[in-house]
Amino acid sequence: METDSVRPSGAGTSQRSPVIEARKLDLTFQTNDGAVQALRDVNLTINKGDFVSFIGPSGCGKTTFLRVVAALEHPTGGQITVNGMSPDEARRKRAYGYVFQAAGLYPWRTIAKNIKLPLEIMGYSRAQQDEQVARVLKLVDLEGFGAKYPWQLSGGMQQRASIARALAFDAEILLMDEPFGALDEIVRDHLNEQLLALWDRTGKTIGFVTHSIPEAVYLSTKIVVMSPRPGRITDVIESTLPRERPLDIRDTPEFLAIAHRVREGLRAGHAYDD
Amino acid sequence: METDSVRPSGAGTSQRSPVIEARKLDLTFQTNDGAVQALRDVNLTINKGDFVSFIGPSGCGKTTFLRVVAALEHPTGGQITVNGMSPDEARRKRAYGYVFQAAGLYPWRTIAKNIKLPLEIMGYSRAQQDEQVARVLKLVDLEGFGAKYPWQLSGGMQQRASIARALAFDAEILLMDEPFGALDEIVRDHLNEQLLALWDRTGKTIGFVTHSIPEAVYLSTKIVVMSPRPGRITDVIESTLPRERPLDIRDTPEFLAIAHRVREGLRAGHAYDD
Amino acid sequence: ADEVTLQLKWVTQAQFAGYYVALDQGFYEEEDLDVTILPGGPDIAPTQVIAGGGADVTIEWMPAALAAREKGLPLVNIAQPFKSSGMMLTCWKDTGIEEPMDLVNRTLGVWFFGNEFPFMSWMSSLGISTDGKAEMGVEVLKQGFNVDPLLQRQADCISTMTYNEYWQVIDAGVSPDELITFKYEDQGVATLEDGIYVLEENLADPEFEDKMVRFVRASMKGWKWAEENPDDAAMIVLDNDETGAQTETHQKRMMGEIAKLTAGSNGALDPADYERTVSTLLSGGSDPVISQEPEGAWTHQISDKALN
Amino acid sequence: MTLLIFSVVIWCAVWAMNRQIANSPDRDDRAARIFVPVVLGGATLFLWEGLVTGLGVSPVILPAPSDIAATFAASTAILWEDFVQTVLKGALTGYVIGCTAAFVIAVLIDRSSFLTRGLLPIGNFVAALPIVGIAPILVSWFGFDWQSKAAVVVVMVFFPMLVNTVQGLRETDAMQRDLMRTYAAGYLQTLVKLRLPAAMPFVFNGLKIASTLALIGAIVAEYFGSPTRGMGFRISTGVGSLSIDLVWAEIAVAAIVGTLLYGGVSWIEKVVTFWHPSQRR
Amino acid sequence: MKTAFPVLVVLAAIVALWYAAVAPMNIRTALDQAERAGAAVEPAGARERLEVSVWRLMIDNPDHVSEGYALDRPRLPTPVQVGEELWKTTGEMVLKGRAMSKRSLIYHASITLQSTLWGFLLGTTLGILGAVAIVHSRVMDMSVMPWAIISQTIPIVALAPMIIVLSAQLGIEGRGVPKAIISAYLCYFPVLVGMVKGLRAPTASQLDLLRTYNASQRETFFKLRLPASLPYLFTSLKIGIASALVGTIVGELPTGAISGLGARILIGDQFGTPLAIWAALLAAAILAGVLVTLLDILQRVTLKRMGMPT
Ligand SMILES: Nc1ncnc2c1ncn2[C@@H]1O[C@H](COP(=O)(O)OP(=O)(O)OP(=O)(O)O)[C@@H](O)[C@H]1O
Ligand SMILES: Nc1ncnc2c1ncn2[C@@H]1O[C@H](COP(=O)(O)OP(=O)(O)OP(=O)(O)O)[C@@H](O)[C@H]1O
Ligand SMILES: Cc1ncc(C[n+]2csc(CCO)c2C)c(N)n1
Ligand SMILES: [Mg+2]
Ligand SMILES: [Mg+2]
Repeated sequence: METDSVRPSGAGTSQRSPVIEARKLDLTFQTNDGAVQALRDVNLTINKGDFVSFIGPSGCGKTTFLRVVAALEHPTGGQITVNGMSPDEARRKRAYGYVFQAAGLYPWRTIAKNIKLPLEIMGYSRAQQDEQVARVLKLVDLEGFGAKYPWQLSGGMQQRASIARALAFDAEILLMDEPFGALDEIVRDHLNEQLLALWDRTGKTIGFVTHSIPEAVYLSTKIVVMSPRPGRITDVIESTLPRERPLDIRDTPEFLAIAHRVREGLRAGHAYDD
Repeated sequence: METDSVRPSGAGTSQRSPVIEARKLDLTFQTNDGAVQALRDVNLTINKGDFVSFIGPSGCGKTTFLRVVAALEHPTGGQITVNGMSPDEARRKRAYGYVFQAAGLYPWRTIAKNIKLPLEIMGYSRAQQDEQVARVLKLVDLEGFGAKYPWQLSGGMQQRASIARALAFDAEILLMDEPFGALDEIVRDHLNEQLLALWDRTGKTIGFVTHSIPEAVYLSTKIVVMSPRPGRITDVIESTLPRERPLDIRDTPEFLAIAHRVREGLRAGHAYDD
Repeated sequence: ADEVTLQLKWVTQAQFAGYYVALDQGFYEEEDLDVTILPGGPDIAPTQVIAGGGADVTIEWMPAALAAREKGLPLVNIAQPFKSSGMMLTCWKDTGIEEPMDLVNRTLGVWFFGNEFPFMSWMSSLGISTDGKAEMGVEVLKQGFNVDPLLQRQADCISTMTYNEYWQVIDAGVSPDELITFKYEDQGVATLEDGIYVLEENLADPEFEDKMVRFVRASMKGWKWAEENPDDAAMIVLDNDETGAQTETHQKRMMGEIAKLTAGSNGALDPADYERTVSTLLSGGSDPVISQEPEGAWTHQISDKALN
Repeated sequence: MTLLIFSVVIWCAVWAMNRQIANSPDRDDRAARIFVPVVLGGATLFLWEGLVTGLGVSPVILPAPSDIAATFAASTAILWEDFVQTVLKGALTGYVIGCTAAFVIAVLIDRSSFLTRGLLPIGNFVAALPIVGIAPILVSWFGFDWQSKAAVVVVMVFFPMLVNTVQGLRETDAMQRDLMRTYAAGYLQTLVKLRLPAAMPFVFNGLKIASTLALIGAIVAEYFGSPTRGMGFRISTGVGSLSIDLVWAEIAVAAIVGTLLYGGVSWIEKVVTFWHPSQRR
Repeated sequence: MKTAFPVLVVLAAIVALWYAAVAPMNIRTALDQAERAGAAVEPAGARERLEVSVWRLMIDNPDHVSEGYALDRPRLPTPVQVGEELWKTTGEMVLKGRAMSKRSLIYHASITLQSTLWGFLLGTTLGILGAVAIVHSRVMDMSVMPWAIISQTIPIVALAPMIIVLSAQLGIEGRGVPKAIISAYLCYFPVLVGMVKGLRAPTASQLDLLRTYNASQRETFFKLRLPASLPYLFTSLKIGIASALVGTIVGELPTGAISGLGARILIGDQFGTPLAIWAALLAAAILAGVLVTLLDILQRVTLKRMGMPT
């Protein structure tokens, strides 16, 4: 872990170097009953050490954008660079830790072995592997469950295991797609705190998809509000909250103001006339 | 629809007739590596027209309790009656509308045909079927999607279709297991309002599982807080909120007080020492 | 020793006693031959095996050999241990069949796989069609490998060999009086059965020729021995039966019947028998087995050297 | 010899072309999916031609495709007669009876878990019984004509179909069944509205397996006794009289018919189980 | 052993049905024999009886029904007769110390088993390699898969003689190799189809995960595709070994029918000893049962060690 990495200074983001730059990004899926435009004219800069949340109605292209960043999907128009390279080059440099919307643990591996999977592929030594597994299991409160198989865990625990898997190796960019969806509020709060601490400690760049407005506001330095059909960015909100964020920051007027702006942006993407 | 049914009067619930009565309910699953006690000593009375939310950490037995009510699971101890009958008798009288945790639509039927499924089984006429389908599709904002197949819809739309399916026929008791889990806040708010209106209009008895504290407080006349290992009820909170609930009731001190009490009850069920 | 591979027409049984005796009694060894005997079976066409180089020499019936020759596989008869034909048609007496013309309008079981030619010739000589029951027609079934069709009366008559299937019918409890048999030999349509065949092109090779001379000599010695010691010969066959399913009684009886068929042959082909076979086959009605007189289908080149 | 070299070259060229097509964006086209295997088949036939003529293989061992095609064209009357006897009478009758019986019995025994647990393992044994052992027995029971062939086919297709259908009927997930329970749906309603639709992918799997078995069963059964027509009859006697080209013509008929049958079943499967993930792209 | 009892009950029912069927199946033969032995039979004459149904014959000749249970050449032998024949050719041979004699079914089963195992080995290897190629290469998928299906519509019995002749021409000695080839021909297909399904079982998201790690094809194969395919592999191996056995027995007819269960069946047919056929058939079924059960145990052990619920 690069615990000794340069710690990003303050909440201002503009002076730091851009990690992800999307320019006029378009992505159209060809399906048998016509084309689906999942992303249109998406422009976004994410700087090193940013914590960027994506929020928007179901089907607005959040997952798709994350997948484009990770080179799992190829844009049909526009440009995107990651650290100045193409996403695919960055992928080959193993820049990404990705937490998928569904846990996606391999059922034939124990929790510990699931977490070791990326470490084996990236050639960590046995000792390093064990060390990392122990560390991340503790991080997500799953100590003692390493030897269990995924189906022996509840849905929430599985989701935490998949988060642990993404944190086990030292990816520069962490992409998380609704990681806390199936968790109850208390566990969610707890993991939010842990994630913030980790981000603060390591200075990783994080892309985070969520449906929860308070979660987005609490975690992010930048909130991207999207709207569907076709998927595009309708608002980008730079957070004015301090880097140090106790849970009760959620009751401050500043927090509520940002949340309000996000909610308005979100509402604009919906058709309800109330 | 029994739109002309007796409209329950006011928020006091004690004077109305009990629909579901559980006494000393126990349920133990026998698994190959030992018994799992999913419910222990559960006592609960739900009156006609109650809107009861169940909240509690993952694995505390919420789903199990709902399943016992619907006679999908049989208690290993204690008693439960529904309208004075056994749950199984009530099931045969078609008393239940059940929304499962996952959408569970039949992939070989279109959305409209999925919604018609219970209607076909219960012997509605063609004309009635079409009428009901149109009504509930509108209710969940899926007009125009009736002819699509489930896999052609996003996850959130599928969940709404499964809600529509449960609302299409006139069940006296509605059991809903995290129905709004995969929806974003705006859609969720919207559906919360719709659900409240429906409940108000029809006087149905509703059992509702959720992970969201505000949702539980906003919707319910009664909030049941559960805690795991073994699953039991730790708190039952009678809501003092009025029956008429605009969305902004969520900012009133009364609302926040109830939410606080729920959060405290929930926190007690977790092991975090923060 | 020189290696020789012999492909039999059918499974190990006393029908091939001479070769097994020659092997067992060391007659091949005396001629400095190392002989491998490959049993046949359903679906094994000896002609195809020899064409594919799977055997040097094969035991085949002349109709099949001549048919193969016309198909472009130049088989040559180099010796003919069997003088007479053992094939016959066996019928239930209670069906009222008494003479060949009574076969009309009946269901008959026939062996195919190249063994149907004598039957077809016979029917055409009688002027009976084989396209189904009719005033001048018979219904032909492709008979399997056993005599069940007769026993269960699915057919009025079936093909049998004097030395094999006929006795199975008897063994099933049927008394000979219940049956009536038509030997092809008696009907004047007999064709030559088990003969020794090789590929024509090989005969030009003196080394091969020499090998065959020794092979025929030893084989005929084996046949002599078998005729003189039928019971011992049957036991030798039994010892060589790897399926372990043959019975002693059956093989001893078969050996006795086989001896009647080999009697009268010293191993050399009698050209008169050949002519008779060819003319029978050529008269095969609308669909004759062979369409023209074969040439060079037999030779005394080997038997002359081997037997004199 | 030049033909041999030429055919090898052609074959390699076709392979290279297929590679191109397979990696092109049109690869999922219906036309491409048919074109690629067909030209490969054509090239392989040509290679066969080259090998047989180039190496001088005797036609009584392996005839050249051109000879087979000539025989095929010259013997259409015989081939048609055999097709009617073996395919239409023997195989199809047996296929329909066997699959229908297996399907009906599967639905019936499915109500009793005792019967299913008892019958399925035995079904696996019966499926492993060699037809060459069953065929002579059935021929002696049902006679020489197509009835015995149909009986052999029934025995062959019955258990694969039964096992697949039973498995398919159990394929509904717990939630789908629970939903029916909350509606207090009856057995028949659950069967028609839930379990049969859910079983269809498995039922079709069984039908596809059975379609390849049916033809083989009918042909093999003819080895153990038959009238003087039928594909199995012609093949078995053809080998004996060295009419190998006719044998191959019959094999070609079997392959074509088998492929059409399989393709037909697959096509119906596509229509019926359009909703299954394996049918979506 | 939750299945043992139902299986036994179903077996018992089958045996009972079988017993009941013996009487009508054998009544004609029994009456023919009785008549030859001088008994009065109604109606007299085998030809006349052909016109009468078996049920009528049983009613009219109740004394002779039992004789159908003790025929030498029954159309349908009784289970006891088959059992006795099986015992005579197996257990009794063992007791006499001649388990490996040519008259022992144990010997013949071992011959068949050998070819089956070779064919199985060859077939599964081909099937698995083919599946790997098909999953990794689109050309293979598009051009080979349809032909694999077509190959199974070709009656193997028609090819068998040519396989033998061709392998002889290629200088392959003995009949074991062609037998194994025929056996492999039947065996490879279920394995291929099952493995293609299995190797494609990983979901898009499971594959995406490895893409984010930039895992190589090799790593993807060993860490994802292979483990995900194992349940499919075992299922198809079980079908495959049964097919290999059937293939060997089919191959034993045209390969000289010298030894092996197939040869026993053929010789039993040719020499009119139905009991030998039935005994060989039963032996084949038992052999198949043993092989499938062994694979089943292997499957349970492996999947358990992999932590999969079975
Ligand atoms: N493989 C695909 N083929 C065709 N259309 C697709 C595909 N993947 C996504 N889409 C479409 O692209 C749009 C964006 O999908 P995406 O998954 O990015 O939404 P999302 O914002 O992540 O939604 P959710 O909140 O439900 O996860 C949707 O309309 C979806 O139907
Ligand atoms: N079929 C079953 N067999 C064995 N144990 C079970 C079974 N169903 C549930 N359990 C156990 O019973 C307990 C209660 O499960 P239940 O599904 O009711 O939880 P829940 O409160 O609905 O959780 P969640 O919020 O994750 O849906 C859990 O510990 C679970 O592991
Ligand atoms: C498929 C087939 N059917 C019949 C025969 C007939 N046959 C040829 S030699 C012989 C000896 C008699 O015991 C017999 C019966 C065969 N060879 N192949
Ligand atoms: Mg998404
Ligand atoms: Mg639950």
